[in-house]
Amino acid sequence: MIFVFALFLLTLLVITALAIVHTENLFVAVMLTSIFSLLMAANFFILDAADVALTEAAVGAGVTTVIFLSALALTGEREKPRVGGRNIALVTVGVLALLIIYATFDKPRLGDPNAPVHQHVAPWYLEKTPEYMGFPNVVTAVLSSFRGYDTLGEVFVVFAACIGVLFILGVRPPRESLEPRDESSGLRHHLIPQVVGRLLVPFIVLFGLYVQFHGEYGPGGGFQAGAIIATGVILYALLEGEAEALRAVPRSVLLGMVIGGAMLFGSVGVVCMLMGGAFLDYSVLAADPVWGQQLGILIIEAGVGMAVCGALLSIFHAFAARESLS
Amino acid sequence: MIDIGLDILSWILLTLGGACVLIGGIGGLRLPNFYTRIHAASLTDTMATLLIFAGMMLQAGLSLPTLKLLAIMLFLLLTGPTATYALANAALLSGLKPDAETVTDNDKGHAG
Amino acid sequence: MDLTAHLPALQVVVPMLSAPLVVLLQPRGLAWAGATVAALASFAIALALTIAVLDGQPQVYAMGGWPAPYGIALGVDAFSALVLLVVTGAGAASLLAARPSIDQQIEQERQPLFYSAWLLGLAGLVGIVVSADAFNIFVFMEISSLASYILIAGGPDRRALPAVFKYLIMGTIGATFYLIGVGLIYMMTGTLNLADMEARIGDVVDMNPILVAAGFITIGLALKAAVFPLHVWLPNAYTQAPHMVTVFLAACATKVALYVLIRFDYLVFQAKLADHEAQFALFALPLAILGILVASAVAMFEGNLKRLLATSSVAQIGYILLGASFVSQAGLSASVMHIFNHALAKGGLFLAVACLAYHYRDLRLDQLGGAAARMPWTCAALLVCGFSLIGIPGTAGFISKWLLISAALESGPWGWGLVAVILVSSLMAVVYIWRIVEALYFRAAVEGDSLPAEAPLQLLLVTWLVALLNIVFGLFPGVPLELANSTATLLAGFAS
Amino acid sequence: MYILVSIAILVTMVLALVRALLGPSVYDRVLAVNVFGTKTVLLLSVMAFLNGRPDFLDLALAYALINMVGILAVLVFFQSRSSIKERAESD
Amino acid sequence: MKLLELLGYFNYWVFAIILTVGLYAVIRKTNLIKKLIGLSIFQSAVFLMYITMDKVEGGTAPIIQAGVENQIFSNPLPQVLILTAIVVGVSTLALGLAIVVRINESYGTIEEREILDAD
Repeated sequence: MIFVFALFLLTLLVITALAIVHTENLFVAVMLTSIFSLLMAANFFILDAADVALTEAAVGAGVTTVIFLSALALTGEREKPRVGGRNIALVTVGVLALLIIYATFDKPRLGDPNAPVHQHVAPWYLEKTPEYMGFPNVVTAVLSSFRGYDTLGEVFVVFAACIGVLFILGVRPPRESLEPRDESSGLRHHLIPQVVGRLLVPFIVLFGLYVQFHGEYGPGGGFQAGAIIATGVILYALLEGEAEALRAVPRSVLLGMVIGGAMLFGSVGVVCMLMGGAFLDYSVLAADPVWGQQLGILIIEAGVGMAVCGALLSIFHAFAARESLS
Repeated sequence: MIDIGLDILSWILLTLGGACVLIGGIGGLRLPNFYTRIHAASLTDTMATLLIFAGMMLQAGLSLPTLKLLAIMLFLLLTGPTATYALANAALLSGLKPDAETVTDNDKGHAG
Repeated sequence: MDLTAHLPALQVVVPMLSAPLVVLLQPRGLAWAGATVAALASFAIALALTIAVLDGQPQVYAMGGWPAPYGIALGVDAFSALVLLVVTGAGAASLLAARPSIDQQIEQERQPLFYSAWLLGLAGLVGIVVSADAFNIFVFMEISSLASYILIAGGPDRRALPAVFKYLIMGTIGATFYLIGVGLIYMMTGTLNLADMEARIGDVVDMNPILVAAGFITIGLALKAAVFPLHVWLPNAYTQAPHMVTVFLAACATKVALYVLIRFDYLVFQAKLADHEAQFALFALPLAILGILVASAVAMFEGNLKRLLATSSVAQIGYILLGASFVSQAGLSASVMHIFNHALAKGGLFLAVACLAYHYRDLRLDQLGGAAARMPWTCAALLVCGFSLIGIPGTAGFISKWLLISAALESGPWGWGLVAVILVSSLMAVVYIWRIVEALYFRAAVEGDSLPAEAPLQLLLVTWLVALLNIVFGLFPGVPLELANSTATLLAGFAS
Repeated sequence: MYILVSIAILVTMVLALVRALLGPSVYDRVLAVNVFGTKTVLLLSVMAFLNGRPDFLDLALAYALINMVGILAVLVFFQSRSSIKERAESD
Repeated sequence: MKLLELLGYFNYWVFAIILTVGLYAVIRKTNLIKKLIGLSIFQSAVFLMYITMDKVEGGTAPIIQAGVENQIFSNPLPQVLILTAIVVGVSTLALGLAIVVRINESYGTIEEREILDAD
């Protein structure tokens, strides 16, 4: 039955994607993108990827929409139609589609338990995680220990995006004549959203912390937590205005969080090396290797959370600051 | 005996909730303009949510999931109407008239 | 703790972890110093690794202490050692020389972010080279790509922005294609480790997904490597980037993508896929020839010095691909040699361009008149590197051209035709280098003053260092040649 | 039972999607997105029960908390638009 | 049975369609923000492909439940990879939007053609 739902949701996904490409109003496209992300998350959930669905939820519902809207506010939302050149694009894309559909016919069927992916590396993870890590979430175990080096790389991708946005938007806008807007007041004049939103902010942050520290037992972990907490602070900024949010969490603190988070992760690896293990081999951190793994994972997840939260907020503020200048 | 009673009750709640969702959805599509459609949306946001979550809580019994369900329900009941209120407010301020028959992206408001 | 055992990990970790610290170095010049020290350290590590490899000890490292297919493995063999030398050498040399030029082009308060991005780019490229895990390569590819977008966006002209946007779009498409290919292979083999993939792919050879995966990976990496006709992002991006960034990226960025391409094709596909050699040759050979001829022809008519050299890079990538497409030991070793030698020649040329840019802001050939009189040392260095690019005996470029020609002759009945292509394109190179020389030496100065006014010593010294290396490796190509030959044995051994 | 409810929710999602595609005003679309969001929360909760893993309600909780942020961002977007427009008119 | 087998590939077809729709937008649309939206659709398609292959019939999410024996779990590895890939996607998007904002400031437009005409 649930597969039928999946078919249904996938069809909706295709329709939404077509509509996004079709519409000429960029604002509408962004709204549809958030529907696209919701559908994607529901599909991930049906396909047993709870952690991925949570990530998509944390990123797609809040952060992506907000950043898109900030960019739209700076650039304008009408797309100009274009004539000609359609055929080349259609042909390229059509060939690609046929190629992929050609590839599907030898693929293992959805859910086939004999597929190579379920035979080779994955069973080892499922079998060894309780033994080596002592906690039930295999995704967290793979993410932070077995393939921890990938996650380190991921943190540095986020770090690169953060310094990139700061660097690129760090230029003074060309027209200096425009004075900063009087004070971006956020939604201070809307009483009801104000009250409800204020109520919500602490809960979002609390839930973020829960996701951070519960990641070894349920879906969640540093990245999702960082994104959720960042969303909470963004909500605060929307309600109280940009300036107020920066007073609560200044830019330097955000940058410090990004650098600190990345360095925390990296230095755990270096400490492992100094204590005689390989890079990121947390087993050496404590006398009992299982405890060592758990300690290491706790610290690096905290680093990931800090870095992601700081980076997303820095990016948000960099866009918002532009907005109040132009 | 109580179990069966609870089951039946939760089924009734779930069915009613499903019906509310559906009615709200149809209303959202069929009603003539934005301000009337908000009514349909708020039906699914509040009544349906309440009924479905109540039904599920009865199924789950006293446990951590029930607590989570309660939390989700509370947050939905808080945020749903707030969002529709904020939206109606924005629409009104931007000059979308409640009596207007149909307004498109291109005619009015900020979209133009 | 035995430091030498950790070298493959340190190679990546040193520049990567220095990047966040560099952001903190706000006072004037400190960020540059920090970044340079980190880059030099990683060059030293690369040297140590090369020595170990030359001793016949390929390095393998298990990240996190987990055994190979389950954890992520790093590996350094002859091929990676050579590319590591190129990447870290380019990074260290360009950073050493960078300060005066960057001070001109980037505002003081943005410099720490800029140097941090530079280190990230270096770490990303190095991470790709040492990694032995298909997905890990993707992650580090993205680090290096994001960093290079940032670096190019630092360009002084507004035209840098559309150029970098185009690069971002095409680079992301390339990386995503690669990801699709890796996903398809993973679907059929259940593993991400390259060596393990190679061992297991035999069971599923010639199934549709593997064939399509080979296509996706090849095209994705070709996009990243700017193989003709997927090179459209390259000339603009390199022209508009800050001058020192162009030095760094032109010397190594596309070559790392080619490195992955060659590795994947030879180690994973050719070993097991029936007819893959023929398919690869059929795909790569025409593109390589077209790329060499078309890009050289375009370069002959280019009016902007930087753009001319950037376009010539596309042709040089064609040479590297040409060697690889022979699927022979000689072809491979020519190809690998050319990775090394082209990095030397192009790096030196762009360094000289950075010197010239000191007095000739907008590097149009028709405005460079009299430059030889004003900047004699710079122009001499440019000349030396230009000779190396053409392939004049006594310079590094000659070695790889020679190897390439002899490999072409070996490659079969078409050999003479290929030799003709190489010779024609070398003549074209003579033409475009001659246009530069003419502009520098034989054209009268546009404006009045022609007093000697050299570029800052820091920049000039590094430029000459690289120019001399072009000659040194032209006369004594021992070490790179040995690495190239053992690479060829390694890769061709799998291919046969 | 859960299946019936899920079907009702899915149908409503389709209807909301149709509304989002048809418009006609931007507010209709935003409203539809909001309805779509709350319906996704409902669907995810019901699915968690249907799958027999009620511990995955975290996901629905995350959406319930975060969904409003997007809508409020839209509101701020409109507000800043109109203030820019006003300033442009007063200049 | 035949139909069910074909439906087993449905996810991959949807992946193919969404991928091509996204790529079409990237190639054909001239508005830079629309290109980025297309790019994010394009990347999402790949996420769908990876997540599709992690599913096992009768399986459940790979979080081991205490006291439940003989459970079948879906594959955790693609999920880990996609977690990383989602982060990479968001990072690229943010950087791209920052560049678009700067382009708009220096050219006054985000239409590719007008930018080409301006130089």
